[in-house]
Parts: sequence; C-alpha cells; structure tokens
Amino acid sequence: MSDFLLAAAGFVLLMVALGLFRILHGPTEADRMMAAQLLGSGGTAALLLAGAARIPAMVDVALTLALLAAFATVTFVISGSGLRSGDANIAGR
Amino acid sequence: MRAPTIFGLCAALLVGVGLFGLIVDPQPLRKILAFNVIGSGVFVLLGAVARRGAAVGMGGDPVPQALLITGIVVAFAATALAVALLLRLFNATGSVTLSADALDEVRPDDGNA
Amino acid sequence: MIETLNAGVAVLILALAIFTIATRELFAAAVGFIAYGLLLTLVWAQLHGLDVALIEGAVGGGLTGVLVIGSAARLRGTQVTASAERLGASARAAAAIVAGVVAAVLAACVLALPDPAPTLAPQVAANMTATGVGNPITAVLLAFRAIDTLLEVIVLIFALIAVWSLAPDGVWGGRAGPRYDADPNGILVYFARILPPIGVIVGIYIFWVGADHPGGKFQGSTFLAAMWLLAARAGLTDAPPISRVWVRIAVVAGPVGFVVIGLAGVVTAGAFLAYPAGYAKPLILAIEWALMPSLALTLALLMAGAPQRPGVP
Amino acid sequence: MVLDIITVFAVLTGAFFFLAGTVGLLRFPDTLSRLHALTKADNLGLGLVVLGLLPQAGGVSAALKLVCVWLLVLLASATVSQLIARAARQLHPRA
Amino acid sequence: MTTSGGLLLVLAVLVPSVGVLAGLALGYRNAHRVALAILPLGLAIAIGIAAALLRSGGAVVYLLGDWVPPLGVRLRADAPSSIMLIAVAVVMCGIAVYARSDFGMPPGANGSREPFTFWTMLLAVWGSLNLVLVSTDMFTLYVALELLTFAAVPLVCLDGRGETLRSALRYLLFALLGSVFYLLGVALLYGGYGTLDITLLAARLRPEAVALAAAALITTGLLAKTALFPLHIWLPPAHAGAPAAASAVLSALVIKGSWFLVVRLWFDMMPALASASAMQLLSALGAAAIVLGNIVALQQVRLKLLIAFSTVAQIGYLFLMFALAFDPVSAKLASNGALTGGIVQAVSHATAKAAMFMSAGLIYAALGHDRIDGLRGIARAMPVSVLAFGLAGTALIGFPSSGAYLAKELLLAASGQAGQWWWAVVIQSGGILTASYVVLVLSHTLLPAQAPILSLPPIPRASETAALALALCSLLLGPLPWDVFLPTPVTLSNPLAIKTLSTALWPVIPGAALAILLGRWERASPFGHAIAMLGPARRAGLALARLMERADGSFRQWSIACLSFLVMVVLLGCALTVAR
Repeated sequence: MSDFLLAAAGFVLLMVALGLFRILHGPTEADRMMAAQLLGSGGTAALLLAGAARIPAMVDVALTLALLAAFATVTFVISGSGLRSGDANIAGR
Repeated sequence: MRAPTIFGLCAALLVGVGLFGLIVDPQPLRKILAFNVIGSGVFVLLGAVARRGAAVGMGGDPVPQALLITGIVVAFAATALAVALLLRLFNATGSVTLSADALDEVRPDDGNA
Repeated sequence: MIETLNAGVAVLILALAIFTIATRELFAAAVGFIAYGLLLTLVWAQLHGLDVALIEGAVGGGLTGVLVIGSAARLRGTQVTASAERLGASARAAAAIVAGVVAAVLAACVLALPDPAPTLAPQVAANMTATGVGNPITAVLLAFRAIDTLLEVIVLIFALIAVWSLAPDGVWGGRAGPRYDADPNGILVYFARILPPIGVIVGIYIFWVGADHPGGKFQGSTFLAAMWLLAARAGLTDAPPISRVWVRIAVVAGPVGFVVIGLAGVVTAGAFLAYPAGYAKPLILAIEWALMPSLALTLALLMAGAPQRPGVP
Repeated sequence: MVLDIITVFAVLTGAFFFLAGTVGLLRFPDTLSRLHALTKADNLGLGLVVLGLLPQAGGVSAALKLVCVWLLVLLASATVSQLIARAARQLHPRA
Repeated sequence: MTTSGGLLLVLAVLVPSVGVLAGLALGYRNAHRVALAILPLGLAIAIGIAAALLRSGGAVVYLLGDWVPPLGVRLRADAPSSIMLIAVAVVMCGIAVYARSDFGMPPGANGSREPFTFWTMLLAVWGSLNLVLVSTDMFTLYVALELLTFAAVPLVCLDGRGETLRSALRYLLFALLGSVFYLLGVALLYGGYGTLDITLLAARLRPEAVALAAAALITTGLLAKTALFPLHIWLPPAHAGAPAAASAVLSALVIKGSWFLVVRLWFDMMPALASASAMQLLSALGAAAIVLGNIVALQQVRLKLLIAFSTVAQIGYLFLMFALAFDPVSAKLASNGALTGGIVQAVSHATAKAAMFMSAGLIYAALGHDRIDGLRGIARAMPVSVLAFGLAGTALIGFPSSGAYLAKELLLAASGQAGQWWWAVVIQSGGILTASYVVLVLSHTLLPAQAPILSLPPIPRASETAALALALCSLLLGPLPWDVFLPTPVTLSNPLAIKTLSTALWPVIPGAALAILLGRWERASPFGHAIAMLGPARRAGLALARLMERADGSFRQWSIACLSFLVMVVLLGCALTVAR
C-alpha cells in the first residue's frame, strides 16, 4: 500500500510540476497568480499521499500548506492588480 | 541513494544557483531573493545532516532541526530588514541601484598633475 | 519508490530555484520564489523534519514570499534601469564557473560526510524526561539550547527597531505601510473575514500541540501574523502607530518574561535558564505562552515595515 | 482489504483528475479557461485523494483533520479563483 | 564546569540586551537615560570578569541551564576575550559621553528617531559584541553575528540620506553573504563531528575534506564581515557616511567582532588545521590592505573618508599575526607573542579610531564640512579636537608608549624569530604610510587660515574631552601589564629615552615625504611651489596613487566583490588542502 501511495504522490507531483511551469511561463500575471493555488491543491495532495499514512503530523503540515497557499494567492492578486490599476491603494509613500 | 544524500546534493546545487544570481543580477530585490535561495540551500544541507543523524526512534537529530528553526527565523528577520531598507532607498532616491558610489561624487582635478 | 519521489522533489526544487534566478521579470521571480518556498515543505517532510516543514512553509513560503511580492509590485518601474547594469557575458561566465566550483566542493563534502553520522539524538532522548516535554525539538529549543531561542527573539526585536529606524523623520512614531481601503462588497473583504478565524484557530492549534508534537510558538505566531496581514491588506484593520505604548510593551513583554524565568533559574535551579526539578514543563509552557503574542506582534510589525504615515490622521 | 480497495480506487481517480487539470492547463488557450481547469479538476482530485486516505488515517481525529484540509482548500480556491478572474479581466481585458 | 564569577558572563550579554528592551518599552525619551544607566554597569561587569579571570587562573566558564556541551551551550572568557570585553566597555563609555551632545533628547513627547535609534542600537551592538566575545558555541556565535549586523545597519543610515541608505543596504547584503557562508561551514562541522562546541570541536577536528572546507567557508564569511581587503566593498561609504559617534562604533568596535571570531576559531578551535600557505595568504591580504588602504586614504578629499580608508588599512594589521603565529615544526598555530601583538593592536585601534572619528565629527560640526583642504587654521580655533586627532594619529603610528608600538614590537620580534623578514618590511612601511596621512591632516590644520575663522558654534566640552581621553588611552596602552594575561615576550624600554624615541618616530620623516609626494595639495598652499618643483617624482607618485584608487574602485563593485569572495573561499580551501 505504501508503495502505491508513494507512486501516486510522485504522479501528482509530476502533474503539479508540469502545470507549475506552464503557469509560471505566463504570459499574463493572472496566469502566474494561479501558481500558489495549484500548490495549495496539488502540493497538499502530494504531501498527504507521501506522508499522511506514515506520519500523522503530516496532516498538520498539509493544513499549513493549504492555508498559506490561499494567503499567498491573495497577496499575488493584491500586488499583481496594484501593478496596473493606478497604484491607488498601494501608493502612500 | 538515500534521502539525505539526494537532498544534500540538491542543497549544494541550490547554493550554487543562488550564488550565481547574487553576483549577476543588478536588481537588489533579486539579490535578496538569491540570498534566500542560498540560505535555503544551507538549511536543506543542515536538514540532510539532521536526517543522517536519525537514531533512537527519532526521524532526525533534533539538535540541527532546532537550529534550523532558529536559522529560518533569523533569515526572515534579515529579509524583512533588507526589504524595508530597499523600499526606503527607493522612496528616498527613486532608484534602487547599488552601484552608484558616494565616493566618486567629488573628484576635482589635482592642481599639479 | 521513495528514492524516485525524493529525486523528483529535488529536481523540481532545483528547477524552481533556477527559474527564480533566471527569469527576466521581477513579478515572475517573486511568484517562482513563493512556489519554491511552499514546495520546500515537501523536502522537509521527506527529511522527517516536520517542525521545520511547518516553519519553512509559514515563514519561508508565507511571510518572506509576501514581503518579496509586495516590494516587487512597488519596485516594478525599476526593472529597466536595473537591466541596464547587466553584466557582460564574460563576467557572467566567470560567475557561473566560480559558483559552480563552490557548489561542486559542497557536493563533495556532502558525499564525504562520515558514516555512521554523528548524532546527539541519543543524548537528547536520555535527557528529555528532565524537561517533561514530548517533542524533542521543543526540549532542545527551550531547555538544552534555550539561549538560542532567547537570542532569536532578541534578533527579531533588533530587526524591528532597525526597520522602524528607517521611517522618514516626519512620520516617526506613525503607522507602517500604506493604508489599504476596504471595498465593503469586495470578494477580498469577504475572504479576509472568513480566512483569519480559520487561520487563527490553526495557528493556536499548532502552537498548542508544540510541546509534544511538531509545532510551537514560532510556527503558531507566524499564522497569527499572516492573518493579521491579510486583514490589513483587505482594509479591515490598520497597523498601529509605533508610538503607542501598548505596542511597544507587548513586543517586549514576551522576551522580558523569558529573561525573568531564566534569571529565576539562577536562584531556584542554580543556573541561568535552568528549571527546578519537576517544574520544567510548566515553566517551558509559561515561556511559550509569554512569547507567543509578542512573537506574533513582532512578526506582523516586521512585515508591515517602516512607518510611512503619521499616527494621527 | 475492502478499505484498501477503496483507497486505491479513490486515489487513482483523484490522480486522473490531476492529470485532467494539468492537461487543461497545458492545452487551454486563455487564462480564464486555464483557471477553470485548475480549480475544478484539482479540487476534485484533492477531494478524492483525501477520501482515499481516510481509511488509512489512524483514527477519527486524524480523519477529521484530513477532511478539514480539503474543506479549507475548497473554500480558499472558490474565493481565490474569483479574485484571480477579476484580476485577469482588470489587467488584460482581452486575454 | 561553571566557575566562580561565571554569572557575570551571562550578565555581560543580558544587561545591554535588556537595556534595549527597556529602551524600547519605556519610550523614546528614556532610551537615552537607560543607556546612560547601563554604561557604568557594563563597564563594572567587564572589570569583574577580568578580576574573576585573574582569580581563577584558567578561564571563566558558565554552563547555560546547567547543561553540559555538546547538548548545552557554554559561555567562556579567557584572556583575549576578557581584554576585549574591557576595551569594548571603555570605548562604549567614551562614545556615549561624546554622543550626548549629538543625540541628547530634544523636547517633545515622541522624541525623535535618530537619538532613539542611536541609543538602543548602541546597547544592541554592545550586547551582541559581548556575546561574540564569550560564546563558545558555533551556532550561538552565528546568531550573535547576525545580532551585531542588525544592530550596526541602522547606525550606518542613521541620518536617512539616500546615499547612506545605499551604503547600509550594500553592507547588509554583503554581511548576509558572509554569515550564510559561516552557517554553511557550521552545518558541515556538525555533519562531520556532531558538536558545535569550540572546545569539543578542537579535540575532534582532523585535517580532512569536511573540516578544511568548513574552515575555508567560515573564515571567508567572517572576512567579508570584517572587510579585509579585497572584501572591503561596504566599509568606506558605510563608515564615512554615518554620524561621527556611529562611525566610531562601527569602525572601532563592530568589525572587531567578526575579526575576534577569526582569531578565536583559528587559535582555539582549529590550530591544527592551519597550513603555512593559508596563514601566509591571510597575512598577505592584510599586507595588501595596508598598502592599498593607506595610499587611497592619502587621496581622499574628505577627512571622514580618509579615516575610513585608514580603517581598511588597520584591519590589514590585525591579520599580520597569522603568518607569524604559525609554528612550522608542529604545523599548528601557537598562541604566542604574535597573538598578543594582534590583540593589543585591536585594542589600540579601537581606542584610537574612535577618537579620530570623534574629533573629525567635532570638526565637521564646527565647520559644516570636513574637506581636508578646508581645515586650515582649525588647530588654533579648536585646539583640543585637533590635539585629540593628533594624539590618536601618533598612537596609531606607534609612539613608544602606545599600544601600537607594543604590538609592532611583538610582531617584529615574532617575525625575527620566524625568520620571515618580509613581514618586518610590511610592518615598518605600514608605520610610514600611517604617518603620511596623519602628517597630511595635521599640517593642513596647522597652516594659517586663508580667511579668518570668525564664528564657530560652541564646541561641546564633554565631547572634546571624551575624544581626547580615548586618544590618550590608546597612547598609554603600551606600559600596561599585558603579561598578566597574555604571553608578552618583549620588554619595553623607557619610552622617553632618546634611542627609543628615535627608532619609534623615524617613520614620520619618510611619512612626511610620502605625504608631500602623494597627498592632495592645492597650489595656493605654502608648499605649492615646493611641490611643483618635485615634478616627475610627484607625477610618478600620483600615477601610482591613481592606480591604487582604480584598483580599489573596481574591487568595491558588487559583482567583483562577490567574485573575489568566492575566489577567496576556493583559494583558502586550496591553501589549506594542497600544501599539507
């Protein structure tokens, strides 16, 4: 069973990797903003598959990853939108 | 190859990649990123060392793992300070270049040369 | 099977690092870096360092990433001037060669590390009962090497004073960063209302289990800081002016409590940072409780940056 | 044994959804449809993976935490994808 | 085991750090008062540690939390650290007295940014330096180095001008590169030997790949933080741009932290890893720093930059001992007279350089500038400040009663003993070069003013006195009973005997000649015509100086500095490995 889960983890990770480089490649910033979201779902899945059955505390790590991925995406959107939309809400020097 | 060896080698390469970025990229924020890549390389190396020390039912030597927690927080403090400094520099001067040298501003001709 | 997975994670991490360094655009580099930081948790998981995985995800991927992406947005215009200073091909080649040599030497060192590896794990295990905690890393951080933890908190405070000292003179004592306007109907505000409660619960949970399982004050306080930051970015709350007394008292309260407990050890247990027999666990928990709020506030204020606006509008 | 079969089946289905999501990311021509592929497929994939791991989790509380992870990701991606979509329109009206 | 007086080591670190916390909590106006209350306390603790050291005979040790290394962390003060503790405390007190006029508390409930930052960071530097001096744990030392850097950076950009912010950022980034390499070395050491304690490591280290690589990484990282040539990219602008009191802290004290660590690690932890070629390399860099730093100093237009480049050169002096302390018979570093010479030189430089920056600061405050060609007539207008500068300069050149003289004698004796005459040449020419810029500055101040200096703002007496006191300190270090603490295999003859004076002061004459040959002189000065007559010699001298300046300029570019950093790592690694 553990070999099967590891293989599944490897497969999901491969999918994440392929998707990640597609996203990072752009061309638009909105594409790049998806990176953290991809890791939030795919990275979490890989982490759970690789470890949850062996090490119970791995779920806590997955929880962290999921939460922070959401947090990072929000930051992407705020910073990324600020790039063009007149800097109104992030000016304030 | 065992996990510590794989990630130890990965750590060495991360340090190399980060160093290259630190040298060649003129944008200070990219240097800060590169510094963080080097730093995480060092941390992964220490993590590999910790994993090698697994014994008595512990998945790794807890001493280097504890050092890592301290090290990561210290690296964060360094990054926060560097970013704050960079933003202040940008606000004060409108540029972020590190290369302009304050020493070169006064260079009058030597009367006797 | 596990070897293949490990090699895959290592290759992915390296590829992301190279992307972060090599990509032309600042924003792309910052996004790549955050993905890199988040994926490092996988490395730590594979290396059986769950405490480290938690802190790396939270601090390395989360807080550092937000700092970088926020400043990347503000420094966007500087990319052109910066690329004018690009190095020539020969200098880049030299850099690549030297960096490569250093990496090769390191790799050789990794392969030359002794087998069996020296370890302090047995010593930690033998002495853990004296501390009463179940997580060996907590035992190291708050008993055997408690000085490192004390210094680490002090590092954060020094860095905070250093960041504050970057305030322009006119707004000294004021509030950090720009003021973000709340859009009452926006999805962002909605999100910033529901995520923080979850994040705070997770943070406190991670803190709570830290004495006996992976987790602890640093990991937990990072969550609190991140959630505060989210609320601030959505305009729901604002950074406090640094001239407020409560802010400064709250920042130093934790470390001062730590020092007091440490000094009490001189009287009660014969050494600075020693705990009298039988009281080790309650004292360690007391230190964690004292540090948690101070750490969360310090991290949040570090993220917020130097004062940029007067405290009183 | 039955539990193991459930695990294998659920995880395999989950992996398939991740494959579908990635194919969508690679093949779809514009940002919004890529976003669509990512959020729909990957969240389903994660859900199935979590479902498959439930029988392997050590106890009820561990299983509950697993479900919490999925719910959290679901909640986050529902809101976040809206944010990204809005940003995409704002930044690149024609993309 | 913990020895009597061990708790003082904890207090040496804790008292200034708690001072920072108190200053932060009590608020802006009180930071100043807290600092002034901590200063005498800190000095008393430093003296107490020295007394405990004399009583114990060995070293003062404290086990934190009563845990024994390798599990726990141990604090330890031996003779060099105890001497440095006292030196740091004395210089801190001097700087604090000096700074009261600059950073006194202005009215207003909030106080202002600069004084608050200055006083808290002054204590922060102190606490972290003390930690560097007494810790024996490689990782605690890493944290200590980071503390020191974070405390020093705000001092660099205290006034918030763009160019000082830029110097601060450069400093921070380069120092971070240094510390990350240090940490890399520490990781390798732990991986190879399973402990972080210096004493335990000393017993376990073998000259094998992991240890040698770690030694190269750690040493180079520390050199970057110390700003030894060619890694001095950050030092001149950072030290010259800060307010005078901050410059004094940075130049006199902060760089000594990482320097001390190089000394501590090589002499106490890895003396057996040393190789003749690696030690020659370290000292050769020191020699290069002396030549380049001094000659570029002579070319400076501004007094503070001149002093900053003089620091670059003086750092070079601090590394000459490595070649001389290497014992080829046992293939180890020996803690002999050369080490004493290095420590004395460090104390001497700390006091003299603080005094120099302080008097330069007074001059700047009075004139509103610090251009060297605008200093004419200053000797009459502000005699005490110029006297302080002059005495500090005399001490650096090596007047027979000064610490620098003792250091020079010790190093010369060691080079005679080792049969390495070339270091004697470097030491002597270093004296000449130092003399040249001291002569250059003093002769400008002594020249009659072109226009009468009408109204100088009042010069704060306490500040002048502090500068003078530190200069005198440096000048009178020689006769102190060093041999109580450290091996001192030379006897100083009567400092006022004609023979001693003449041997000690002869560098002034070639120094003056060099100053005339290489210095910047305006045509209108009384020497203008004489200088013009020197013709070809002067042109050759200036061409040499230009060359040095250009070399300095390119070494201080970011990419070249980083490249030389990495090349240094590799070179040092090779020197440690190959010639074994």
